[in-house]
Amino acid sequence: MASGSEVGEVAAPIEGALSGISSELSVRGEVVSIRVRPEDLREAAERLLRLGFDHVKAVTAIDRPGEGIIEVVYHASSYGNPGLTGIIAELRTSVPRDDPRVPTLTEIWPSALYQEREQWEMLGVIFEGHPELERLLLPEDFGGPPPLRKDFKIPTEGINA
Amino acid sequence: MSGAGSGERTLELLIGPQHPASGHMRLVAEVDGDVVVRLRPDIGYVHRTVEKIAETKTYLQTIPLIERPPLADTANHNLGYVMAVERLLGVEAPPRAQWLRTLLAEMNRIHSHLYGLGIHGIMLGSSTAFMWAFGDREIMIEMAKRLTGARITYSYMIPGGVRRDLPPGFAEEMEKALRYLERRLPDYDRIFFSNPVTRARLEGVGVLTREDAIRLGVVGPNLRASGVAYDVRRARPYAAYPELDFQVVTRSEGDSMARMLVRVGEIRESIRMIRQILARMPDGPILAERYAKMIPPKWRDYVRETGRIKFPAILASLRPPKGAEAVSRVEAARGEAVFYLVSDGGPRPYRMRMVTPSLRNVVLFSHLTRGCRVADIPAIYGSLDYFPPEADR
Amino acid sequence: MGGVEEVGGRGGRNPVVSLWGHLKAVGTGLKYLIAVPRMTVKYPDEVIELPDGYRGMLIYHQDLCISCGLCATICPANAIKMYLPSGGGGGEGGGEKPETPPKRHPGIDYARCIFCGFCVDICPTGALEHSKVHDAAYERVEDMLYRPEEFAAGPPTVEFERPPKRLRPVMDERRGISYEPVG
Amino acid sequence: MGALGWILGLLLSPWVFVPLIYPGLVSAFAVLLFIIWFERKLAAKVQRRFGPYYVLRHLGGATQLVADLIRYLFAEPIIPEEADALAFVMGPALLFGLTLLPVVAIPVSGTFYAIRSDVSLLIVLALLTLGAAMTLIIGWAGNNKFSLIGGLREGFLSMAYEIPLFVAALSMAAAYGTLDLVDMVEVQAETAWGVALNPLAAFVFLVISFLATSRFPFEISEAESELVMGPFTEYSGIMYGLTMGASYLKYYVLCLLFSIMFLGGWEPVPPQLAAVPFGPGVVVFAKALALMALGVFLRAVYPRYRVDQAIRLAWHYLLPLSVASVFVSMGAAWLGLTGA
Repeated sequence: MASGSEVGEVAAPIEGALSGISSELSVRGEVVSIRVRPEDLREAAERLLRLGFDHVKAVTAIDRPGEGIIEVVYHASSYGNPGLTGIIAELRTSVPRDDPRVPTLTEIWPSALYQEREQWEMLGVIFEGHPELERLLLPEDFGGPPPLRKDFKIPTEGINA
Repeated sequence: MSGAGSGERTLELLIGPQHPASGHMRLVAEVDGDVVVRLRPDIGYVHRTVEKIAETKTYLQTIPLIERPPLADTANHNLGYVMAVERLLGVEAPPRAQWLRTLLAEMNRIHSHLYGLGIHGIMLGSSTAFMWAFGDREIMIEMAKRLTGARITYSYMIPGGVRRDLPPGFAEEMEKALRYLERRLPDYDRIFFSNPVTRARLEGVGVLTREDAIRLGVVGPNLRASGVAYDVRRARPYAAYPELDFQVVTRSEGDSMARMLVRVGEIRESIRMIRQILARMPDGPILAERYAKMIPPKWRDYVRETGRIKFPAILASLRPPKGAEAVSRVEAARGEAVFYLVSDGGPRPYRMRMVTPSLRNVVLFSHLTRGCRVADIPAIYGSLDYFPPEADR
Repeated sequence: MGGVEEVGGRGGRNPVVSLWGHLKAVGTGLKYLIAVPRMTVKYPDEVIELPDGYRGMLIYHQDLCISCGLCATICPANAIKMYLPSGGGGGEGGGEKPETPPKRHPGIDYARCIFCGFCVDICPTGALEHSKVHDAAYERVEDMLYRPEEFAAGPPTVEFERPPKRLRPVMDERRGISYEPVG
Repeated sequence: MGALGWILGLLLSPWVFVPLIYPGLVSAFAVLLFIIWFERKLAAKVQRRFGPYYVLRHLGGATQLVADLIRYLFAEPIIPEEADALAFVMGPALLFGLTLLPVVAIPVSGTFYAIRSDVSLLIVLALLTLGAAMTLIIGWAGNNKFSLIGGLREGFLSMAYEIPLFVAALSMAAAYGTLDLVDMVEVQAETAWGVALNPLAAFVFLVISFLATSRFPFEISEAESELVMGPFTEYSGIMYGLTMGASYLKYYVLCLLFSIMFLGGWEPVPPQLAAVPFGPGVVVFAKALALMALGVFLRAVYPRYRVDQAIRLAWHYLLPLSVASVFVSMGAAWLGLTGA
């Protein structure tokens, strides 16, 4: 059974595995957060996979227009390695908002297939090399900007009639 | 006839979105005779942009929103979301609230699994399995109604605790309900699970190997039926699970039958857990002191007598610290649900990521149906307990 | 992380196991045909009583309302809104501070309400509470909007063609739910 | 008076009475209205609910099917633009009519029949096979992929079930030493019921009558959750009503045949009924109805088999069993059990 202290124990091997890649590590609860440059994303993911992080739980893109970037965050963990099931590796990178391109990680983690597609559709992040970057949830004739970008406004109502 | 011009061997079948067994999605199946060559799930028919709407709602208002997509399994998703919010706020629910959350989560797991079994039954043509499961689901819904005041959309867990304490006589009534369910399961077994026709339809159909299950990131009973003993309640225990005695139900076959039987096993485990919860529930407050002390003084007696929380006004505008992030995961009935919240210091989530179990299982449609028969499509679909609104969100 | 194997063993394609399975299935069907009672009720003739604390349609006590607007603020579905008094009350300005607009009061649109009960729980004066009415039907969607004065008149009453029998569900070890008539 | 008597005489003459009244059209409709209601009530009871209830509450919703029939009659029959209109419209009527046709050769009394032939069993069996061809045509006519697949499934199944059905039926002919259904009943009256003489043939015949009429667990060509009623996907209104009724009708015919071949037909005739020319028919009717109740009860017990599984069952198990039943019959005859 994993506990909070184990997270610290796992952080060290992760740091070791990522040697040579410029990365920032931080620990937040059960999450080991790793920030890398977009060009190092594939390499970092491959090393995490070798360490035992065998699947992706979530792929999230976060639009930050104030800083002009979009963050792409992968939450990976392990099914096969009992020592890692309690840990979530948070692999994150930032790309410029006007040209958001990251390499796809579907070859390393096939579990990212649908979620990368969804984030492409919702935030316009282009996952280069993704086998089927096409509409998933939105209607085929949807013409607007990516709806989860902050400049896509949806109407809200006040409390007064 | 379109789709089968001269010289073409295969026929394209569009199953859904208006089809009795498609749910709110379309399955595009390419069939060669009775054999499925390729099947592509076309989802999104019930997409409602929950993640975008959440950015316009306060943290508390997002709770009912979270409950809409996984409609048969609201409590577990409610719990996952609230856990993430509590991590953002740095608040923890008191022990009794944790146990009450676990109670509702397990009740919900039972009725969600019965829902899945019922749908699976009717997909195979067993109207009796369908009617029985939906009837017995009502037992847990009735008990949840007494606890929370609502049948399905409980919105029971709030940041810092839960909204209501146990009503009087709840434990005795629940014990009768659990004994009833235990008496019923053998009859389900005789008429449906062990029915030779069901077994012919499910055994060896849609086999998912352990390696593929891990590689594709499958979750929940679908994962455990392939021999992977991963359960968030065990891997990263939350709420009252660290103190409960339960087993992670697994099977090794990985076929449709195994997936169904894992759910049956989980119903039994949930029954055991509910017994333990009601026997060992600690006394104490059900809302964190930080918020409880802000309840208007004139309501303190009311809250003590009825066990129903009156919200302090602060709940209408919770503001986590700027830049805070939180990840939470729970074992929902259909599998692991992951919530990822990013705060910008305002009263509304800056980004709310909700990854539901069905979204992660959707990959199985094309994987498991390759080479199966046309009639196996509903058999496999049902065994996945896939719920389109939950995947589309 | 121990696994547990569950009921419903596999007998392969053994014809004897199959035959026994067929007999058990048909036998169970017969048992339910003859010996096991039904669990549904005949709805419009028999109505299930709801438990205390059920989150039904709202009762609004306008005399307790302090127009704080918390209910409208917290409503996740934008169903509750604050309304100005109707009938030209807005222009009168008879209060002690002429420049403050007249007080607003909540009204509810049941076409939007999701019965989460947040408004009831946050109401600081108890001006809102739940009734047990849950099965009102409307012919027009506009009728589902209750302005404050209609809201204060209480939830709609549901009329039945024949007076229904009221039943209280009680858990039953053998039948699941049994129904006790209530007076 | 003379005219009335003449009409009455005409109606009561076996050549009119049998196809039109009993066991023909009128009683077939009555059976349909009853058995579908009864099926729904049975399934509802097993499933712990009430089933049809509000159409005539005090009789448990017994007139539900009459209401359904009226609704079907007044619903707009929709003919899809892409469909082959002639085949589409004629299909249900022909299916219904052809399915009912075998009753002309089924005797319901030793003295009252439309056709007495020394090969009446063969006539009934031959006429029984006509319906399946119509189902194929219907599946094609709707120009819908689900219909087409459903029609093809019916085609595959009919090839699989007809041979063992014939063999099982003919094994009884071997046992009784006759192909005449009236003689068969007489032999059974002298010796024992067919179900006791050759239980194997009875079993095969019964299972195949479920298979041939889309009863659970063989509700395969219609398969709501796979093919959306299969061949009948595009039908609405009364045309759909006819197609749905046809499978029950075929089941009714098979149950009549089963009662005559295996359950002693109209024997024993209650003395009160012996005087009426078609009185013994009541006994056959009661036996057939009880048998139908068994078949519709299975809906509440079983899911459905896959089409390949049902075909394998028919070829691998039912066909060998039906051949074995021929030997059982020969054995029974050799032992002198059949009196032949």
